[in-house]
Amino acid sequence: MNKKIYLDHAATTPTKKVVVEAMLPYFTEKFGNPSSIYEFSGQNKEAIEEARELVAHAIGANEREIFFTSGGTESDNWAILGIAENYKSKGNHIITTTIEHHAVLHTCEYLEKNGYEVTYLEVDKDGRVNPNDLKEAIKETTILISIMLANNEIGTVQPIEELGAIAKAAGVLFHTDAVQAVGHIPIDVNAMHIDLLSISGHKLYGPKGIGALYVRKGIKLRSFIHGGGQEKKRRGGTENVPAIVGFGKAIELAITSMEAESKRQAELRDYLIEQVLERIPHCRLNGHREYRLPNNANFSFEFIEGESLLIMLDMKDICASSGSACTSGSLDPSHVLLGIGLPHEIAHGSLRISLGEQNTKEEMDYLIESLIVIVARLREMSPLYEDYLKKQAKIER
Amino acid sequence: MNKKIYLDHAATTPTKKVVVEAMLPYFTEKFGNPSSIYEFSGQNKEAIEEARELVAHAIGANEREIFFTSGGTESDNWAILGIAENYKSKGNHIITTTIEHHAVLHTCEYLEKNGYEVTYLEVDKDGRVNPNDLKEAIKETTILISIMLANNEIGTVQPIEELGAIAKAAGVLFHTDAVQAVGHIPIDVNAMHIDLLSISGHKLYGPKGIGALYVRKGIKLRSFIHGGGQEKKRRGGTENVPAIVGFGKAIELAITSMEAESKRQAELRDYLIEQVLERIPHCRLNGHREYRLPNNANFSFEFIEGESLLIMLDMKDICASSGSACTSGSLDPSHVLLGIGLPHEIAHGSLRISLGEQNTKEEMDYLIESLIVIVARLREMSPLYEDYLKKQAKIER
Amino acid sequence: MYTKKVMDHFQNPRNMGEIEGASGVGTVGNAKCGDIMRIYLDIEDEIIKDVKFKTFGCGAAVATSSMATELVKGKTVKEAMEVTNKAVMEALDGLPRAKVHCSLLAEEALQAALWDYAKKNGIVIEGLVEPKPFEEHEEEEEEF
Ligand SMILES: Cc1ncc(COP(=O)(O)O)c(C=O)c1O
Ligand SMILES: Cc1ncc(COP(=O)(O)O)c(C=O)c1O
Ligand code: FES
Ligand code: FES
Repeated sequence: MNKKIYLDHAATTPTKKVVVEAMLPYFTEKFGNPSSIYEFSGQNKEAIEEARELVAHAIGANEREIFFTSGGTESDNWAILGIAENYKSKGNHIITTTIEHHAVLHTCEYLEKNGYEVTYLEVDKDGRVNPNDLKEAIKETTILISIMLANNEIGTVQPIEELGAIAKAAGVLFHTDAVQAVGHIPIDVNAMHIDLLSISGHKLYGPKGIGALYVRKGIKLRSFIHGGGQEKKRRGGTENVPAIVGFGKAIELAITSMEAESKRQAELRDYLIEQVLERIPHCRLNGHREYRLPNNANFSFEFIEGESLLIMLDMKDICASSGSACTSGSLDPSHVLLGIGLPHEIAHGSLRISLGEQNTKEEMDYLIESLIVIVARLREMSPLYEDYLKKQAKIER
Repeated sequence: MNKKIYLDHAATTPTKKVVVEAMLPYFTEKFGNPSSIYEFSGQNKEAIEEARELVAHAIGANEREIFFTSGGTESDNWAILGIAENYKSKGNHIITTTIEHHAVLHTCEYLEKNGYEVTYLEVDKDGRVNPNDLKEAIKETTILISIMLANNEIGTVQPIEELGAIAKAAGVLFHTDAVQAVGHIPIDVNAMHIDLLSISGHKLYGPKGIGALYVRKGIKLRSFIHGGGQEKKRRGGTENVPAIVGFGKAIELAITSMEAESKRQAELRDYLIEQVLERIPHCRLNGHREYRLPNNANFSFEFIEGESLLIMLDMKDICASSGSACTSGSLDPSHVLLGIGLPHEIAHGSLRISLGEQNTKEEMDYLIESLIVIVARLREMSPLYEDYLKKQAKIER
Repeated sequence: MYTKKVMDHFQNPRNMGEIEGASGVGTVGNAKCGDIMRIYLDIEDEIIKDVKFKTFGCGAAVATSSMATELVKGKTVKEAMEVTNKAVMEALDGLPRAKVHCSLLAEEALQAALWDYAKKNGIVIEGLVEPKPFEEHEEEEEEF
């Protein structure tokens, strides 16, 4: 194999060729500022509105409920900080979970420093929120619940409809970070009782630096980025026309192929999971076996460390990711893996494989064979494995 | 003429072909997330750092002082909201001007609603801040001064070095919105005593949706968009690699050609101003005659209204802009034109011409001839002009 | 991210393994932050005849342990005392800033092995201080 095997689609996806082609005219020819009055720019305004419809359609929303942002992170920040401020007179309590993306967690931590109270719901060993926990956490002062639709590390999908219904019954606004879910699993903001929803372009074969926030009609939400009158005065800044057009195109394609593609990827995923669990000892699958993104597999290999594993895979031209502390540059391994109760040293040896449209069964086989060799090699080098073997030997004696 | 004559470069510029070409590989091939560990993404990290150096170089900063954002608007928001919060214990007073971009003004208004006090310095009839006014406005509680380097409507360039020196002497942080200035006039953050500076990519032939904030070393500035550890943990969100690369390339080209290009454009501008003032009666130039951007000309034509003027120009394939209330969708004409003391009815009949690298002398001639005809035509239709003529006739009788 | 030398030592670690009945063994680190390093020394007449290592950690941790063993092999105990993390990093043409702590581990593991050797033989090595006791892997698990 001398071609890269990219298995890190949860980190980012390539922008599809057709998407780039759709964007290109808006850089050099139809480059006008959509706020301008001349006809030359009018077409850009239309292009934006077309993209808005495509985004709305993907989640069962109305296009007037879609606001473009610079990405998933901005969408999360806007939703949480905006609601926190707009509904301050109602209360200062926010509920989220321990396994959210940092875009949500760090925003909540910022709010905690500014007079808000945040409850971080724990999840079960598979990464799911217990709806009863949510019910019990809601107080008089609760103004917002923010629970991600699907987790970016372990792929666990939440019982979002049930959680949304609880929020609705309690009269509390419900935000969901759907960055990893859109284009992979069906979403309907009405059926799921979602009031605010974050999307990102580059996770669904669109460009980076573009995203959207869905805001249910009637919800007060202050501007997060103040400026010109763009996005119905809710988000200042010259519209990123090429990226918006590309985002629209990408989400349209993702929705069109979703059913077939997620089935295909889920089959590859299941094959991978089965083979790895069967052929590599001292290994576990993280995340829910069933309620999981079709393209996600996350393993922990005991006695080995994630960064080393990634580098060895990289040497075999395989791109993947890990929740190891050594990768993150912080001392603690992934908060998600700790959140599902893994001990530190097991969380260290984690590997996330996230599949994409180009991946094949052959690549899975190559990955599996490579993993078997690499894991064995790293265990040979591991003092932890040595200790384990010695202990085993003692027990057997 | 059947080609568009684009004279609205202050609104946005086309992305240069070479810039798009520099970006392209980062969409489809080198698409990796720069935070990933595999070597495939390492090149993207390098590409970002190269672009950062180019941006730093353009304003005499160190690359470690440059943070990428989603555009000029975000940079302005971040600088002002961030400093306001970080230096709250020092005071709650901010000084700016009446003619700032809405990205600054609306951010200041937001702060006013949240316990801050903002002084809006008036400008003289040419749009310049009087340094003495700044000196007098500084109080014990002043924590930030934000004055734009060059105005987007009337092109007036501020005595920024002098203003910066005053801020420095008073120990107050100094932010400048340099979105319209970078790549057009020389900037040196040290010589000009600038602590924070906003830049936008799409105003200098780079892509939309990308910008930067310069933050002088040592200045505390909280994250504005909370998330992953990107941009030294100061700006969350997956890096917009193609846009960053394009921004770097564009700013490099802009700086390289700045001296020659600004001379060339200033000549065209001067020719245009001279011809228009000479050949069209009841017309004035807005902004300072000398301290002005090389590519900006802003006229007011008495008795006519800006939107009508723009539409007529559009019919002649000329793209320009106006500070008319009819264009802005609000009832008041441009705050900048009112800020330099124009009466409403004069501000209404304003026209902004902002030149670019592709514009030629022939285009200026075509514009001048078109303007003569259109202005005359609109005046024919104007009851204000009729009144004026009648009044004149009375006086002459 | 890593230099060529680091990658070389990661891909082809020198002296990886264990020594049965070693003169000195040192294990340092803590499973909680992910770094565990063990160095085995075989010392005869104050000369390090053989050295082996095992490491649970990142690329930098593996490479620094490999390099550290190379730097001390065949050297006297006194010379081995001069193999600091700085020396190891220099020999690897540098490490990313976030990975400097991994090289400290190599220095500590080596000194822990030397301490073990000194203790077993009732000798004193000038400049050597007692390493922090290593928290056993099992205890970590119980704690959880
Ligand atoms: C002076 C000034 N500041 C800020 C901005 C906002 O920049 P952006 O459109 O990149 O958000 C603009 C342009 O719209 C501008 O002219
Ligand atoms: C669940 C989740 N939320 C938010 C984000 C942030 O999205 P973006 O990189 O577009 O800012 C990501 C990806 O990084 C994600 O996986
Ligand atoms: S006259 Fe119609 S908007 Fe001004
Ligand atoms: S061993 Fe964890 S960062 Fe090096």
